[in-house]
Amino acid sequence: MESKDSVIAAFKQVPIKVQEVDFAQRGYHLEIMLEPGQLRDFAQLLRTGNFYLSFISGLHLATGIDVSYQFANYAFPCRLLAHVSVDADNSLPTIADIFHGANWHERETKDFYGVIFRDHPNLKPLLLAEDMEDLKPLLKKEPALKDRAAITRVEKIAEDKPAPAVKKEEA
Amino acid sequence: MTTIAEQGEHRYVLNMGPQHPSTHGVLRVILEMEGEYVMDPQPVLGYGHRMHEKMAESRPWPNFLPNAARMDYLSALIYNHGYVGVVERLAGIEATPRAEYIRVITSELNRLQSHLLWLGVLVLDLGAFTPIMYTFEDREKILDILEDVTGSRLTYCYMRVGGVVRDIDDKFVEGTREFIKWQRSRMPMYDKLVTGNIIFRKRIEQIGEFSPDLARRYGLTGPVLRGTGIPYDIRRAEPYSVYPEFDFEIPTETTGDCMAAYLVRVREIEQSLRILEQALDKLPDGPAMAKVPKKLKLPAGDACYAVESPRGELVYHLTGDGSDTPYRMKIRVPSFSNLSLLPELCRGMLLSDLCACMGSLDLVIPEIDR
Amino acid sequence: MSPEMPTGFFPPELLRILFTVICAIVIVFGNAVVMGYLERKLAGRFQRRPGPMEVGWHGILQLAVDGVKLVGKQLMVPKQTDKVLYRLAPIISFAPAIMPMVVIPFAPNLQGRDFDIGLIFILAVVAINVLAILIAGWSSNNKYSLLGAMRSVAQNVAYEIPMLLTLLSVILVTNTFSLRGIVEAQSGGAWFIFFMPVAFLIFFAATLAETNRAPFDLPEAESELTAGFMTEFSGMGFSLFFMAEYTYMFIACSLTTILFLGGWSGPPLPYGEYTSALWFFAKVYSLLLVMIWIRWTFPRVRFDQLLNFCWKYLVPFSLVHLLVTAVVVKL
Amino acid sequence: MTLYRFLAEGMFLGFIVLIVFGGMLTVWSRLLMHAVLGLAVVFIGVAGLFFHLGSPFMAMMQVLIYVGAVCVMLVFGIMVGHSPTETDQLRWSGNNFLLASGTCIAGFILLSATLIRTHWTAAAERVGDYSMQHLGHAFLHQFVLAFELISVVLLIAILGAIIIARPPQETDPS
Repeated sequence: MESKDSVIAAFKQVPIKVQEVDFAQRGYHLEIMLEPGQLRDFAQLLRTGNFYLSFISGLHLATGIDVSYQFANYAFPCRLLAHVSVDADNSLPTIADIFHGANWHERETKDFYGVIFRDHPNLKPLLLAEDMEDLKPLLKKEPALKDRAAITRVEKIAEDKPAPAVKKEEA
Repeated sequence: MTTIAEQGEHRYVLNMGPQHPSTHGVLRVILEMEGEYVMDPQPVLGYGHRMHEKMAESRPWPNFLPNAARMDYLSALIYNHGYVGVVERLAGIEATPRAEYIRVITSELNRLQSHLLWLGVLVLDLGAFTPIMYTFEDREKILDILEDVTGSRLTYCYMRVGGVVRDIDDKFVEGTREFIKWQRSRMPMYDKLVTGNIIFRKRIEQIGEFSPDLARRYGLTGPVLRGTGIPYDIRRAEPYSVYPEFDFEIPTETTGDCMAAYLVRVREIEQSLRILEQALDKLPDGPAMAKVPKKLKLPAGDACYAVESPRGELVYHLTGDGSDTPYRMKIRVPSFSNLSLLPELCRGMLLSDLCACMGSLDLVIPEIDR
Repeated sequence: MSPEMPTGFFPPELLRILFTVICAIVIVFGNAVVMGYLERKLAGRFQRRPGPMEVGWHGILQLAVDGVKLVGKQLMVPKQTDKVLYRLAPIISFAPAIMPMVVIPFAPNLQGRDFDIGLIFILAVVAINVLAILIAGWSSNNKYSLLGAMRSVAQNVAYEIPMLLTLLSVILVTNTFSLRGIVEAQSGGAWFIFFMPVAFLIFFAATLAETNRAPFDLPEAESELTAGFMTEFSGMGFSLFFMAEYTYMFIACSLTTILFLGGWSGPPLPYGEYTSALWFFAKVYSLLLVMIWIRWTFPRVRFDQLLNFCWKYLVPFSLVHLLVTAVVVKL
Repeated sequence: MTLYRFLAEGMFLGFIVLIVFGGMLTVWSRLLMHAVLGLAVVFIGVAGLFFHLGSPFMAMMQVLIYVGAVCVMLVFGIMVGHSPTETDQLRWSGNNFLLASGTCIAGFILLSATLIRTHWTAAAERVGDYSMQHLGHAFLHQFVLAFELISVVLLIAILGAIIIARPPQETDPS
């Protein structure tokens, strides 16, 4: 993959839901909504496309835990953020065998959210102590939980596709 | 000597850290050794874990400003920069041009002092005591300059959303210009004393070599990555602040060993000096603080802000929900990914080389633990 | 011990022995104090800082204060150590360090005893130090200590060879093991350093390694092994090792002075029988200065590099040197 | 008896005690490390005896070779393989017992026989001549067997160290 457009094209083929966002406002170029089943294929695609894993993080929503994967590319500016909702049993397939750096990021996410990464080689606590496995500090309490709509820029998404140019003036 | 039956008779475990001179803080590495060869190094993190991300979620966003300085104490201003950057990006605020220049100037000074400290510490890891004193002498000058304007020497809390807390004065500009001259005059000495030292070269050349692909698998960023020949620097790749207005190079080396990372950092010192020079020349007049609503609420939505810390790519990912408290704040720290490479990189190495490798990765442990 | 039998109840020979022992101890402690101060002060100078300045004039009493602190410190014996050996190790290291002082000729008339195999005596006594380091490393029951001790022995065994070979070159010329004889062979400024500078360099490098000084300070490499074989030692145990190290440095430099720099010889002084010791000390401390200088300038070499340097460069060179010397002497 | 003589005799006795003590340590110690260090004590005691008997060269060689080389090699070998708290089982049974006691008794008888049969004569006063010519001559003519034996002892010491450190280990790339 040589440019952002070819990345989008590659995703469209899979198909993966990809949306181009304004970098000046969001700090990344592509936002992606993934199904858990697509995760490994997605990672594999990025691996062949010479992306690197920037981070993995979680997001506790009323509907459950979302895990976000951010990738970027050394060769051209293309930072992408992928959201995956965890499976019903609070688990996701690991990508630690595709991006070895994911090993620690997944362990961290397990520490903070309790998300199980299936087939992870070594899912022991990383940052927390061994006996704090049940702490899951970043899970929010019931009243603080919000759903996805509450943390999404509603008005932006409506205008996103038709006219990205308009958005700049608003900012 | 304790032997581990299942790993073969003559392997033993050496516990390096959490208190060890060359783990640079409270990092513990469990080394499975065979004689002096490290067969399996496993870092153990979390001794300095403070859960900054939870702190960010549990209080209004301005209260996180001091925290930003306490993750990586060597590049506190760059962490400042990233944090105010992400809030500005999410809230749609723009800092004044002068403030952006001041941010860049202070950030680069911060980067310089971090690189200087690293230079001394790396050589100290290799057993030479003197260069760290010389680099500290230079570093003191930076700290003095920064102290005058920010009020602190290590954990700065200088930048605010919309600008910086205090405008710089002529004394600062003069001091910085003087420092640039001084630092340039010092570099030939380091060249002779460190780079040209035969023992030093033999200790770090062809040690800890890795390929661009390995870097990609582990998400390496920063000087270590540039040592493999990839000119990836957030300041160029995803320009932020006023960096596009400066003319500077991204030093790269091709060998990917510790020496390459060393050379890249040393040349980066010169590039930072160049940026400083240009920024001081172009410094615009005007207020150092934009008009920002007093009670700023974070709008719903998320934003990333990536900056180039001395150790690599630092990303703040902030999710707001319309209140003044972040819903989620993720901080991607460069050393975390850089260190995760260690088990693969240092397998089968001599203990001394492991120290050299960890020195060249330039680890700051509180940043990894957060 | 001595063939002649004095008749009196309290023979002068005994007095001489007592006096020699006292002098040896004074020299050992005096050297440790001077070196401790010199090292810290010079390190300070090399690093563009003043060094110790607080206690006494220019920190001159710093060492005394440190000594009091170290002596007053609780003797820590970690739980899992081999208690007896752990306590013995510093003593075994320190005690033999005093003995060579007896045979070192400081001046024509300042020598405890002119031993006709003085050189071998020194080498034999100093060899015990390796055993002490091994015991210290092993008895501490600490893996860093053990690694340091093992490095130490590998290094000492390796560097003993070029050291002895270059030493033999000198012996071939002087034809005696007596230290006084070696010095006298160089009288009139015919120092061996002028005839065999290569041997001098090899010998000096080997002594650096033998005394575990930077850049060959691998047994106590603090950035890798925290403090090597000394990791578990504190208080008096540590200070004995510390003093032993400085004494061995002194001995090494004395040997270098005797073998290559003409010992006490120098421009004549009044009462030269005794005062020419000044020349001796001047030479020894210049060499020690070089050692300090090297330590504060160079990084540490890696272990395989250290051994490679010895086996691939020093040993062959010293062998060739020995051969050449033998040929020259025979011709 | 003068004080001087008295001291000399005292030192002689001291060295004897040292040797016996070291020997007992060597034989009875359960820790291999202690045993080797006991051996070192024996060597130093023997060196002292040599010294006392007016043969400083032998004494120095004893210290240089046996303490400085053989013992160090043995200790080195032990350190590679054993932990400080690890003790060896005493095995006073079977072939080991028979072999050991046989060897000891045979050695004792042989030495005693030699001792009894020898006519002891006081050695002539010898002025130490340690010039290279003399030493070379002595080593390669008069004492060539002893010289070769020392090399064999050193070889055995090295082999012993290797055997003790049985697992073929690349501890140091030396």
